[in-house]
Amino acid sequence: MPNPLKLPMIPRALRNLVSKPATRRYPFEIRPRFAGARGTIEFDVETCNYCMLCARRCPAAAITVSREERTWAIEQLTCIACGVCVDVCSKHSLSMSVNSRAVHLRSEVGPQGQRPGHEEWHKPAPAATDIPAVAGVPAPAASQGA
Amino acid sequence: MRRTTIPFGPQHPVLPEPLVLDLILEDEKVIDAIPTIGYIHRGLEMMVERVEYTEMGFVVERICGICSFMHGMGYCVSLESIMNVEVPERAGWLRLIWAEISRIQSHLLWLGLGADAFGFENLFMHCWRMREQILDIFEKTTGGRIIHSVNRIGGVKRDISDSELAAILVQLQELGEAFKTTARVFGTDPSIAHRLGGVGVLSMEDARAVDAVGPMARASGIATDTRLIGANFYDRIELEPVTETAGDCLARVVVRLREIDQSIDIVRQAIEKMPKGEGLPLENKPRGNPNGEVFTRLEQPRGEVLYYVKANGTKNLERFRARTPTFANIPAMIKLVKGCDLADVPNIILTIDPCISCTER
Amino acid sequence: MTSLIAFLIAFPIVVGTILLLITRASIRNPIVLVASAAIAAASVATVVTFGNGDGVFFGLPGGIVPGQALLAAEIAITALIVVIGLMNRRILAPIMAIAQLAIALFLEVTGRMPEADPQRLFWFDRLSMVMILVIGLIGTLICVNAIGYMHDYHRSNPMIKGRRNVFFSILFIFLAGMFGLVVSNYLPMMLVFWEITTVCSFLLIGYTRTPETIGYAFKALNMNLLGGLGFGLAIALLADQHLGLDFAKLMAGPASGTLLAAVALLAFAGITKSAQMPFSSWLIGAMYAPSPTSALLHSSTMVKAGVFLLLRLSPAMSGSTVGYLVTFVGLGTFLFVSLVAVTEQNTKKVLAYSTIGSLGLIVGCAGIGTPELAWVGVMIIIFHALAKGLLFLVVGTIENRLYTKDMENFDTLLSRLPRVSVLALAGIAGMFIAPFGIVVAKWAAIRAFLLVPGGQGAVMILIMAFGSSLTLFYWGKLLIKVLSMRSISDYERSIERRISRYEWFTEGALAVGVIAVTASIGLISDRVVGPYALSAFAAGPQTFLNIEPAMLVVMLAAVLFLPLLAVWASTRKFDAADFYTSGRSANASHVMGAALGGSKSVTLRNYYLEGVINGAMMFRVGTLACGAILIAMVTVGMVVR
Amino acid sequence: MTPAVYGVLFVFLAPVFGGLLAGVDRRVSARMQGRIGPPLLQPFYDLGKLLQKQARQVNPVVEPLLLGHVFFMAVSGVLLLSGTDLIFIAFVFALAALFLVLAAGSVNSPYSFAGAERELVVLLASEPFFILMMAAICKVTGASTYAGVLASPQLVAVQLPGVLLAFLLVATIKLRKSPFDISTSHHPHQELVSGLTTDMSGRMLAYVELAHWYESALLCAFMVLLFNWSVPLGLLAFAIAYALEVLVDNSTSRAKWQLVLRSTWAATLVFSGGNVLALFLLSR
Repeated sequence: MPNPLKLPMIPRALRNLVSKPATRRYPFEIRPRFAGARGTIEFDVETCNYCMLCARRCPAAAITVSREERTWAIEQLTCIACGVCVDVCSKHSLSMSVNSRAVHLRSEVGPQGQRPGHEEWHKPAPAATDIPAVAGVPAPAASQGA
Repeated sequence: MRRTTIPFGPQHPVLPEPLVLDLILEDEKVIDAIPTIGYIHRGLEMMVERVEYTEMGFVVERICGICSFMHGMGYCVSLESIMNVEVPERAGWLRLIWAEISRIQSHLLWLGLGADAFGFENLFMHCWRMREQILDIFEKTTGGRIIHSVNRIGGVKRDISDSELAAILVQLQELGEAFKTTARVFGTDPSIAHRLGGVGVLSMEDARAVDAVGPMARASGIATDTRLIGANFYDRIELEPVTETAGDCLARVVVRLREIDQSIDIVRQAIEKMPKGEGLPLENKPRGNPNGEVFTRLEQPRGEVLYYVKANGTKNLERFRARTPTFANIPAMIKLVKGCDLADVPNIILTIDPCISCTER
Repeated sequence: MTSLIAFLIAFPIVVGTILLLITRASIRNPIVLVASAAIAAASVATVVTFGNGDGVFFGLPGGIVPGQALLAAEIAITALIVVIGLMNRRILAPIMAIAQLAIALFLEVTGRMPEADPQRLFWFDRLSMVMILVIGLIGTLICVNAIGYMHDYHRSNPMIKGRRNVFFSILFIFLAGMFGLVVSNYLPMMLVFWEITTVCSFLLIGYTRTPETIGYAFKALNMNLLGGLGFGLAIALLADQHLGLDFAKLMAGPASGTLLAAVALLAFAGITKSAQMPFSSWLIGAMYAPSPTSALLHSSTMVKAGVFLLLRLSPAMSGSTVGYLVTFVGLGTFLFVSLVAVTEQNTKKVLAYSTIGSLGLIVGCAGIGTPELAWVGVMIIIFHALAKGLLFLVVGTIENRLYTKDMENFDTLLSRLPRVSVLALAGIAGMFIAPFGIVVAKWAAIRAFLLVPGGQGAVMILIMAFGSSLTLFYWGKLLIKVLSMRSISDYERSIERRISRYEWFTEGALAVGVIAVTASIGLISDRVVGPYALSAFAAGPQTFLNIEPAMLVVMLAAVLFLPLLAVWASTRKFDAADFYTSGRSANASHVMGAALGGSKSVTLRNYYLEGVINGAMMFRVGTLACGAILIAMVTVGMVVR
Repeated sequence: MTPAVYGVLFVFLAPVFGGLLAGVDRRVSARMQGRIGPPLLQPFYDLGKLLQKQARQVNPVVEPLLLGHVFFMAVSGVLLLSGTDLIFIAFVFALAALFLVLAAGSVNSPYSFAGAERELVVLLASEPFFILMMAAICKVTGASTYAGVLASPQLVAVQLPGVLLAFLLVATIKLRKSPFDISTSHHPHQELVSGLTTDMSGRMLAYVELAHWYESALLCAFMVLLFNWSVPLGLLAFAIAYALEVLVDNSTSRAKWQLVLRSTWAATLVFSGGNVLALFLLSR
């Protein structure tokens, strides 16, 4: 049985008392994210060609793409930030920011039950000649849920 | 005669995990403990039917928030051996380094939780403070603090520059030195000796009989360590399993304390032995779809993990199974909980380092 | 007044004899009711007639001296014991009874027995007055309660042969014995009444006639006859040395020499009767008898006779080694039985240990022999009689409703038997909660022990500190069980309606008594107990209650207000929440999800400090320690002579 | 001022004192753990928030019993300062603590019940000491009231070093500090969840907190009894003792109930018992 009066934590506690605390005053003082930290997915609608590869490879099924309606949408709260979509995008429309995704409140659920964190882009249809032929890509409906 | 029934879990604050136990008490002596699992089943293994094998690794990583790197690694190693993909040497060493840093992180987290369970808040703070710095290393090198997503079938996604590796090693060694004062508290504090010493003693014979794994077995004097089989570059590391003989809760703490030092040393050896330079290959991409089946064993911080993968030549695997170390250690835990005090229950449960979420996937 | 006393002694015997012949409940019950009322009225009348005087002495009308009658009674008692003993193949009790008779006969035949002073046969002072009230009011309430209790008892225990005529008969004779005991001034007469109570308690304990209870009955008989033998020896010693047998004269002041030896022997008798260690086991065994028996033995009769005798001896023991040793027997018993009680699960046994502990306190107070401690002793007698009488009756009622004596099965009593719970709360609170009398008395005892010089004083205070805390622990456990709540079914709700009105009335009266007497503690101290203590020790005027009685009343009101608030609250709607079960399902009937599926009722068991306190060992240690002190006490008394 | 005025002042000032003490405690504890810690007035904010919350109860008797707990804690202080006998205070103090046990026990749920039982165990552990301490103080000073002890020329602590030592140990129980915080804990990572407050929320929890503030103030008043030469001296002694408690709280783990009972009894018996015995033997 060790000596009951010899508490090894006491000097440590006393030293802490006079030294600088290790914590931050969080909402007022925020440590910047490291370079290369994996945060939210950012999307450039201009370069996207709606190939749907990102949606098909996403393990969390967070990305929905509609070729007919020319929309690209992501559920930021479903996204697991693995970065696969960024890797597979041949047009480099997708990138990953270092910022972590925002906190969402229950009150942000929209009147139609839209989920918070739902982000959607829509590109107006250009003239028919602008659409490059993307042969071999299956119809949008069939590609869902890959 | 009437006895007290305590519903211990699934949502008990002393447990980091949804373990379910019915404790039957007299005074505070545990007469019987009735366990059950299945509370948190998430169906991750079933997801192989939907997620293609190339992305399944990211799902597998999410089996656990603490050994996430090792789960991803185990999956990739399994697929690599089915598809006969050779991992580039630097990638293999990087995996080993990350794996050992994971071990340090896991042990620190566990030590903190253990301290919290026996009511030593200050010690908990100290362990977790050091763990934060390890998580910073992960964030710098992999981009994520908990979920890293750097493992790919055939290698790793990111490189760590040689200068940064050297800096990490220095940082780890400094942390290791600083942690010695905290470690001494675990070893010498009389109030901790009162709570852990002689509590939940698992003899070597019992440990063998219930097939304990990892630190649980090593604290009972069994020199078992899956790293000794030498896969994943461990054959190039000098490694002596950390063992203790007392078999009580305190021994299990001490094993993990010593393994932190051991892991720092393994990281040092790896950095010395790995090929240096910029732009070395990190990934050999597999071709086609896998076909065949394989078992993979790894030594996670909690003990031996077992993966079974069966592929049938399609994009989706036919079967994926993971047997986590917690599952292997639950019989030992139940054995120890019977006959102990209620106040010992959290300590005994925690010293197997339970991850029920991994167990129930 | 003489006639009232004569009535109190003779009337219960007559009633008892009549009841013995009546086997029909429809005739017996009214007789019991009327007789009880008459006895209660007579005891109150006695006290009212007594007025404010100090001690008064009187004899029988016409100056009759009961010499031969006493001997006849003693022979009758001995014959009864011998017959019953031989019928049950027990030899020890008859031997002791015959030995005692032999002493009396020897004194009588050799002409050494001093004659009684015809004008000083009876002694009535404030202590007798307290005892008369305790016996006359609480004792009769217990008799009335027994009407309801015994009815249910025989219904739920059909194997036991009903002999209720005998039961009620003995109850009344017991009361007569007690009345005679507390007013006797001539020691041989007191001894006869003493033996009457011994035999009555023997018959009551053995009422069910199972091998188990017969064993306990003989244990009680043997131990009490041993005490009676001590009593007899004391008389012989006094007679032999021509000191006279006038109790009041002998106990007027500090004793020495032969008188002290006699006091030691009488104290020995008192210690056996008040079930102090090493003689505690007889009272524990008595717990197997029907509950009114326990109530009677514990609250108003039997054990109170023992402490009554010791309080009478108190002035004589004052300052002597014998007195200190008696104190340590009492306080040692208090400490050890409290340790045992902590580990006991049978509610009636907990109550029994608590009784022995409280009596230990009284014995401890009596041994020192100061007015302050005599005050404490009498106060405890009053409050203990009320609270413990109530508790035994309530436990009896609960036992007949829930078919259990196990404390653990009393949980959620407040939901299941709400009104009975309130009565139980009053009794439990009376035993250990702050403004109630026993705690006030304990506090006064500590104050008085502070004045005891030397190391003894320190030990006494240590015992008080630890003993009181142990008391808090075991009563607290019972309180938790009684106060807990859950939703109950309609069937469970109907159980309480089947309690007889006899039980409601008697238990309600006692509960009111507990509160009323606590509220009037200042009055009781000033008018009765204080003057008694001063006159017994011929001490100068002083105050005993070192606290504003008004403040106690305010505190009492607060303590009472809270249960009332709780009862009121329980009728209101409230924002109900399920209790915490670590995320399992739970409902208001206290059923929760079980680990392996399904559900189970919440079962909870109090702590019995296993591994820290070993009850059986504590009982043995206490018996040995107190036994050693007792032997030392008697030896010192004899040797100093 | 008359003693009665002190009593009334206690009712209003003790919560302020106790709350501030808790605030300082949390701040200092945080610094000892290397954290910044909450604002000084956080306990008061917490109390306010608890009082605003919806009060959900398992059964209707919890609230009256908890009110009794607060009431008798306050009454103990009032009686103490207004000149009631010290030994009697020890009994009232125990009564106040008992109400908390009953409130938790009445819930009849596994965790509250176990917490209540453990609280009974620590009551059993601490109560002998308080009776003994009060008796010893009365013996030393010959006085029986607070004012009387303060007027005594004897410095009680010098005569009762053993009692002072045991007080430091037993105060750990009453202040709910590690290693003796077995029946409840300020953060619920213990085997009993939150011990006897597990099933209390909102207003109920506010009562418990408030009663604890009274209790802290009462312990401070006890310390003044031991350092009876002047009130500032007593306050200083309490501040030092409290600082020690906080330091030990942050340097030990929670003990098991058996150890709490054994060590407290042993300390009471050896230190205070020995002290009292010496006192009696020497005062002959």
